[in-house]
Amino acid sequence: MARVTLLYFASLRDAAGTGSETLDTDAADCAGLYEQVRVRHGFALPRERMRVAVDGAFAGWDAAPRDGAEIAFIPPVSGG
Amino acid sequence: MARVTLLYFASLRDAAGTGSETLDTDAADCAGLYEQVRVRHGFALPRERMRVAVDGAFAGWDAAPRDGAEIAFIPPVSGG
Amino acid sequence: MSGAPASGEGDARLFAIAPQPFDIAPLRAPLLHERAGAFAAFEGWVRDHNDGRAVLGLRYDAYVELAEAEGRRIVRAALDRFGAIDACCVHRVGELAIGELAVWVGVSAAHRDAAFDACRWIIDEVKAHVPIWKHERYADGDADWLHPRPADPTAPGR
Amino acid sequence: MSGAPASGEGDARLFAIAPQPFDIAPLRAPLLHERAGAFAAFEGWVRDHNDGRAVLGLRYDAYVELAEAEGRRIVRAALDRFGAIDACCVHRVGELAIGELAVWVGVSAAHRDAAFDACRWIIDEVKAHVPIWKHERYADGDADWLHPRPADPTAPGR
Repeated sequence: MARVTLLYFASLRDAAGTGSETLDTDAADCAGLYEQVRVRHGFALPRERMRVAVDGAFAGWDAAPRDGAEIAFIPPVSGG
Repeated sequence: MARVTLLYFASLRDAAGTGSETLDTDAADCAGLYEQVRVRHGFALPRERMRVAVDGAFAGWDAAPRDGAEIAFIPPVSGG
Repeated sequence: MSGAPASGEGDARLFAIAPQPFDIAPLRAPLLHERAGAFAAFEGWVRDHNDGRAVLGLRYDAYVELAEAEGRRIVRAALDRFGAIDACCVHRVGELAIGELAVWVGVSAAHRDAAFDACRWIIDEVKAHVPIWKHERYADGDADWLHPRPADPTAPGR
Repeated sequence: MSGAPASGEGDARLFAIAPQPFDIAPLRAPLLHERAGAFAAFEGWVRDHNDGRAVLGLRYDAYVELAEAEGRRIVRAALDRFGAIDACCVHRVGELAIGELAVWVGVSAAHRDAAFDACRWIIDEVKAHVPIWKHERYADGDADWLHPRPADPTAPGR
């Protein structure tokens, strides 16, 4: 188990009702972790349209959630 | 004969020593008129690199110098 | 009144997220180097419509830490790629009204090719990669986050 | 302090020759229409070098009447050609020091493609066709009018 802090933005923040949460996860990688929270919060966006960032830098979906990590799921961006 | 006012800019103004002059010409067209003043003032630019404007609008070299016309010989431009 | 990045902080001045309206003049002035002959700028403003719908206003959300890191990477890459002299980009977040400035990009270069190309590349890259999200409120009462698909021809801001 | 064209004079506000330094802000402000989402601008500044020679300063001469007619034709054509919303171009004449603003172009459009493309097209056309001439004074004591050949790869301002 790893205790991680998750950051939510835009439609994910609305769906989760919060901009961040701390949880214990047994997911082997960030892909599995996203599936867990996607089901729990009812996120509409499939993982294929998302990116993931760990501790403020883009990361691969195969990265393992480390204890104390800050993990952000990045929906398709729309700045500009 | 037509009495025309000629306008000189940039290197032509320097070579002619004036920005404008009025003269009587028997040139059949603006091309012939440019040759006359080019020889007289020693303009370095051949007609092929110039454009001509009559009364504030670009014109063809075959335009005849009308009495009272304002004719400008336009060297290659370098604004911007 | 200014969310502008201060000069002389290295890469920090290349890109910033501004939570409040910002002035363009202090962003443009440091880009006027004596060897620069050309300057190109882009401004994105909040339009009164998007994709055929009347827009009342919008809100931008950002992952500020990552957005600033990504933005600085993009601006630095543009300077290298196009041989531009200097550049700066600032993007607003928070609530914006119609006509408000959402994003500003300025690029100075010796010649205009590099200035235009780098400016265009920066705004394209920022729109494609920097973690900022737009939430639009429409005149019909609807409101939504925009999460465009990469190849969507109706994607906002094209 | 301003050679800016006033708004509401039809084509006259599209292009102007400015015999004195001019402010950009009053040129940019009228272009901020509510349906415009994008704004692109170009500025040409006096560089401290050209084609490898150190430049001390320069002077622009213009055939003002024809330059303004040609400039307005170009800006109007750009609006039509690229579907831009509004645009303005002002070009300085007279003596300019290093770092002074020589030319400004601003274009507003619904989307950034039209804004960038029209802005680039306007400055290219102005440089190619508007009867304005640059006289450069060099650090080596020489000075000359620039009368570039059309296909000259060392032509100024590329």
